[in-house]
Amino acid sequence: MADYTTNELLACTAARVLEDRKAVFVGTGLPMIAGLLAQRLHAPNMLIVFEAGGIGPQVPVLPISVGDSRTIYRAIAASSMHEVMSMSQAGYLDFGFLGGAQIDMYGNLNTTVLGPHGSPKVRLPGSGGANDVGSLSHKTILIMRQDKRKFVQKLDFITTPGYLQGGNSRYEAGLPSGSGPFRVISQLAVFDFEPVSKRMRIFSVHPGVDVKTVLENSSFEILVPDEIRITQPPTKDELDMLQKIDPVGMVIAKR
Amino acid sequence: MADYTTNELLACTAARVLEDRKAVFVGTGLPMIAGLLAQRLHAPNMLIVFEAGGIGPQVPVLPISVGDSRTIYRAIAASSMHEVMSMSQAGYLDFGFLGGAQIDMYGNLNTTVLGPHGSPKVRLPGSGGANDVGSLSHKTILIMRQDKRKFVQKLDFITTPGYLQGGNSRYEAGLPSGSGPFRVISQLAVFDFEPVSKRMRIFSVHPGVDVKTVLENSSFEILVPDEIRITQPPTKDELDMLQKIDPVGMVIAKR
Amino acid sequence: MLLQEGKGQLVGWHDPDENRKWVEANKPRDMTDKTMTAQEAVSKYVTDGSYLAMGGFGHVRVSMVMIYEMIRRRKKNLIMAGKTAVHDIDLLIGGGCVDRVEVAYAFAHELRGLSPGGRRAVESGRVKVVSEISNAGYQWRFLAAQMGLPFIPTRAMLGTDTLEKSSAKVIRDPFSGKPICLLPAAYPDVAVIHVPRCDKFGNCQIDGTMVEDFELARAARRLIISTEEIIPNDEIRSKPWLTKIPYFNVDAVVEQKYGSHPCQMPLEYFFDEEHIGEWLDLSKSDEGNQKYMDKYVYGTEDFADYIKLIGGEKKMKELVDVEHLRRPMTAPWLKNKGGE
Amino acid sequence: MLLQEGKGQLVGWHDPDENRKWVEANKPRDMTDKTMTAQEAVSKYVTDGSYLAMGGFGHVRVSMVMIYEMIRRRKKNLIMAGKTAVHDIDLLIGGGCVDRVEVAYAFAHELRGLSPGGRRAVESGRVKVVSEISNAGYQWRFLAAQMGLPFIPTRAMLGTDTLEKSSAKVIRDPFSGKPICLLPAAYPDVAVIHVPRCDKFGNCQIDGTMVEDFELARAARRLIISTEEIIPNDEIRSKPWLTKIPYFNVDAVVEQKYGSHPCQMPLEYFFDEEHIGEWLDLSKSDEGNQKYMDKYVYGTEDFADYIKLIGGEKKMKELVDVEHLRRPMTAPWLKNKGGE
Repeated sequence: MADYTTNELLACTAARVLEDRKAVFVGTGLPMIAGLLAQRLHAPNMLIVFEAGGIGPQVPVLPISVGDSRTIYRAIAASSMHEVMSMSQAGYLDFGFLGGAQIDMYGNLNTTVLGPHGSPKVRLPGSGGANDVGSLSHKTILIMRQDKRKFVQKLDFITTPGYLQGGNSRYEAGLPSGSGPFRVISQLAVFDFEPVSKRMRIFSVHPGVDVKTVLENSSFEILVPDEIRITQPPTKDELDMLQKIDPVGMVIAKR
Repeated sequence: MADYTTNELLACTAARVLEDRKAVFVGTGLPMIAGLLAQRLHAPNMLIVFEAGGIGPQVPVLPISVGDSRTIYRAIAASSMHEVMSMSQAGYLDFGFLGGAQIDMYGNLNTTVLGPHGSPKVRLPGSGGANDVGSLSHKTILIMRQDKRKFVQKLDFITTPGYLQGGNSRYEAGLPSGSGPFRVISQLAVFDFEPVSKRMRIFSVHPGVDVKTVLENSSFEILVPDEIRITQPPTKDELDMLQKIDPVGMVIAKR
Repeated sequence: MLLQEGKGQLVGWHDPDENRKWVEANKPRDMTDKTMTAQEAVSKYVTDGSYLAMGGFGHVRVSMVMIYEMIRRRKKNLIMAGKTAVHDIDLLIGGGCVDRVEVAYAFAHELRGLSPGGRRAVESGRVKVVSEISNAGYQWRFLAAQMGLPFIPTRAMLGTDTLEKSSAKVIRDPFSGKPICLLPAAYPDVAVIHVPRCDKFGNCQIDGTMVEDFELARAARRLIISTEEIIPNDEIRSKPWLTKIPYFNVDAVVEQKYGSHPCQMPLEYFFDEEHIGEWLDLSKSDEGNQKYMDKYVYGTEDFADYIKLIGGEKKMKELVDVEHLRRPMTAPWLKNKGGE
Repeated sequence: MLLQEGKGQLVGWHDPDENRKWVEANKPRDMTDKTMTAQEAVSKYVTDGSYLAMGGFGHVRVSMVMIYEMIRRRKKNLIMAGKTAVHDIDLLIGGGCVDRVEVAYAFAHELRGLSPGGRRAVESGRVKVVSEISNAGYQWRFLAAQMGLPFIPTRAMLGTDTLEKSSAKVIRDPFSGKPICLLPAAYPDVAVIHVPRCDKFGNCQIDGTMVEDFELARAARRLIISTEEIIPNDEIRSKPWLTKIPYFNVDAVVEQKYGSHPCQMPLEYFFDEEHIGEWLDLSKSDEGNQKYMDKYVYGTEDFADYIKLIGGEKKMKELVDVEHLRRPMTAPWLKNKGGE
């Protein structure tokens, strides 16, 4: 067994997708941790933005909520949802994080309901800011636990747009040009999207995982590239920093 | 001759149209003075709002500009044009003041250009906030010097809507229901608008002015009611207060 | 030009002309003392069947004093704006006050997990989700109302079931030729916003983020402000650029120190995670729910009484210390976290 | 559904997707020191032919330091946003920098009377008015741009020649069935906003009214901030809710004390009515205009030099006193007022 937990792997893998001198819209939990990790390692000049209005804070401890006062601690601005959502719609936000109960091969997400909308089997929280992040960020990073019930042929409800029906359908629906899911990160692999069909494709498999396992844990067909990369495992520096970022173990287990 | 100037008469007459416990959108000059006069005499709880964002100030001296810091002196809010114009569009502003180079029988105003728009004889300032005040206030008060060149059959340019082509045309154009010019105040008379045709009609003539003079000083036909009221002349209290409001004589001559 | 129409219920929309008339007739232009008790504010401005929106965000700067009072006064059939409605809607559902919701975000507690009570109510059909929307979409509905417009455009929501179950419409934008989503204005019948300080007329200052309260305050027909503290009007007038909500949007001012407990009041006191944990635990069953209500809501006369019950000044002092980083946070739900 | 289309020139509009790409490629996300001289800011960000918008309102909080510098650097063929453009546009026209204007309000000086220079330029055809709009309409064009939208609706302007000569369109609102005006977004190529204080990265605090600068700062492609004072970043971070413009909207920071003279800097110094009066007088003729430019613009090396020329610290101290009501205002134009 590798010497790291799944949450640690997800956090480190997500952090590495983020780039310095870019802006990222984060939620609480793993996205927040990935953002902080990136900022403290390879992306010191990355701007972190929260949907309730916190912009560029120097968070002293991990926030519980995206509206929590920790998100404006020594921030450069404590603004409003109107301001940050407008920024996003206007193209200022490069990366956004998403997750969900179900995902399909085009990266569409369901966080609204399992079963029929009018008589739900399981009622989930709804879009929240997810549809906005998925619609308006330049690139979204989707963090998903992967299994056949979550990687589905057809969502019970399209809460948040990925590439919709694939091809050019996202743009044709009126969503911003060039935007959409960039990476999907599961406990098994990292995925990207084939440029023309916009179908999900393996980008790299995690250390110790084989392609077959990745494919078996999905109800839709995942594309396989000619060459299979292996995800870099978390480094000791990354793991140490994660402990500093989440010392009480809100998301990352205490070592 | 009456013992008051035209500006004093206009200011007092305009002030009396204003009601207590209502909100008024004012520009600098006569509107500001009329607003302050009303507030200090019969309308102590009237709210004064400026287009640059000043709301409810206790002005220490007469502002020169509607964006001047005197308009936020001990104000209840120093906001923005977006905020006050939104208030107006949403129906919070009862009265607004307007003036212009030309007016027609439906209370439409021109402050943009004399002569053709592409090759103007006289270029005027344009709408400024006038179109907004004229479109969005519940009731507008128009202060105009009256003569045949200003009271015209056809405006060179409709900058600000009055009742447009009369009748129901203002509402049909999409402008707010029930809004529009309430009174026109000239140096000769006060006018209102006949409810169905929306044509300008004498409301009262000023002391010492006869109806014939009022009608002669207009290029369009003004309606005459059966009974002619006489405008109440300024009182000593009003004239004294005007001196206090404008002690340096920006608008009101020093006595 | 009309490309699509959402099938969700159109909640809280009014023709702009109709709303202008309402504002003209009903909103105060003169500054009068609006201070009253929570009970008075509820009986005056919260009617059964009202469309209600709460200020703040999730568990942050929420007017819990008014939430408890609405439950205590057994308000019924409220339609709730599920705009990051979390603890507020959870309790209102638990108290039997809300039976319909327009959902942007509800039935969950962010990091703390899903809401047992809210989910049970929706899954059993006791509470109906009448329409869906996104967070940005909801606050822009309030912006449209603030601006007195019938709608505001957005480029979000397009192509999704969120739009299909919303009350938005899609047209072809006459400038770009591309499809664009039009969000209908939302005018809540009543909104409740908790602020750190205001004067007795309702002029409010708010430090920290505004979330969507700037727009909501101006969109709501009736606005109840609860405040940690009432300050003199002179303080408002000395720095008028700090006024975030002016008096003429406000109908009632309720002074209540710690009025957001167990939620966070930014820069003042932290979440009471133990209390929130107790609720999350109890609300797993109808019996537990009843127990919570009996103890903390019906069992207390008012919010001051409730604050005594949860530990009084001593407890609040601890939460003040956590907020100011003088003491670490503790949370029962932390035990279940951190692993996979 | 399209009921009417304004015939005015569509100034500064971009397809939202095109502008997103521009923002993605060109706006800074990282905090870097952006301080530079006025001369550097002009040469870096003001290109001949640019669409320019100035912050402030009329003669209030206008970046005169940048106006003088643009004239000194003989910028040409600018299209100006005539959004309560008063002293700024008057001088830019006088300096031969502006040849086209979209007019909400221009060519006049509020209470002080009409602008001799601006009017002469338009009436002679030297400067063209390419479109008309209202004040609210102009700032909402900036709101649309801030929001990354192609348009924003308004209920103003309908039925008038202002709309007919604007770039707005009228559609039938699919919610109310009534006609509504759609204002196209406006993205100035460059905007210049004067503020009381900011840090070297461009995080700005502004006391007093925002006028339309909140939206304009976020709408502009390039934003030059001139500031009375540069403050440490720590001061920004200690009260982040006071930040009115964040650094990532800002491209250049120019520190210039008294940088708004002869205009008013609210809460700091008053209008220099004598200087404004001198300009109004001289600008009655082309010769007078040239005399003003030679003396105050071309005859001074930079703004510090200009401030010396207009009376230096002594003069500014007087204007500070007038602003703080310690001294009455005086104005040459007052002589002609007050009668009929």
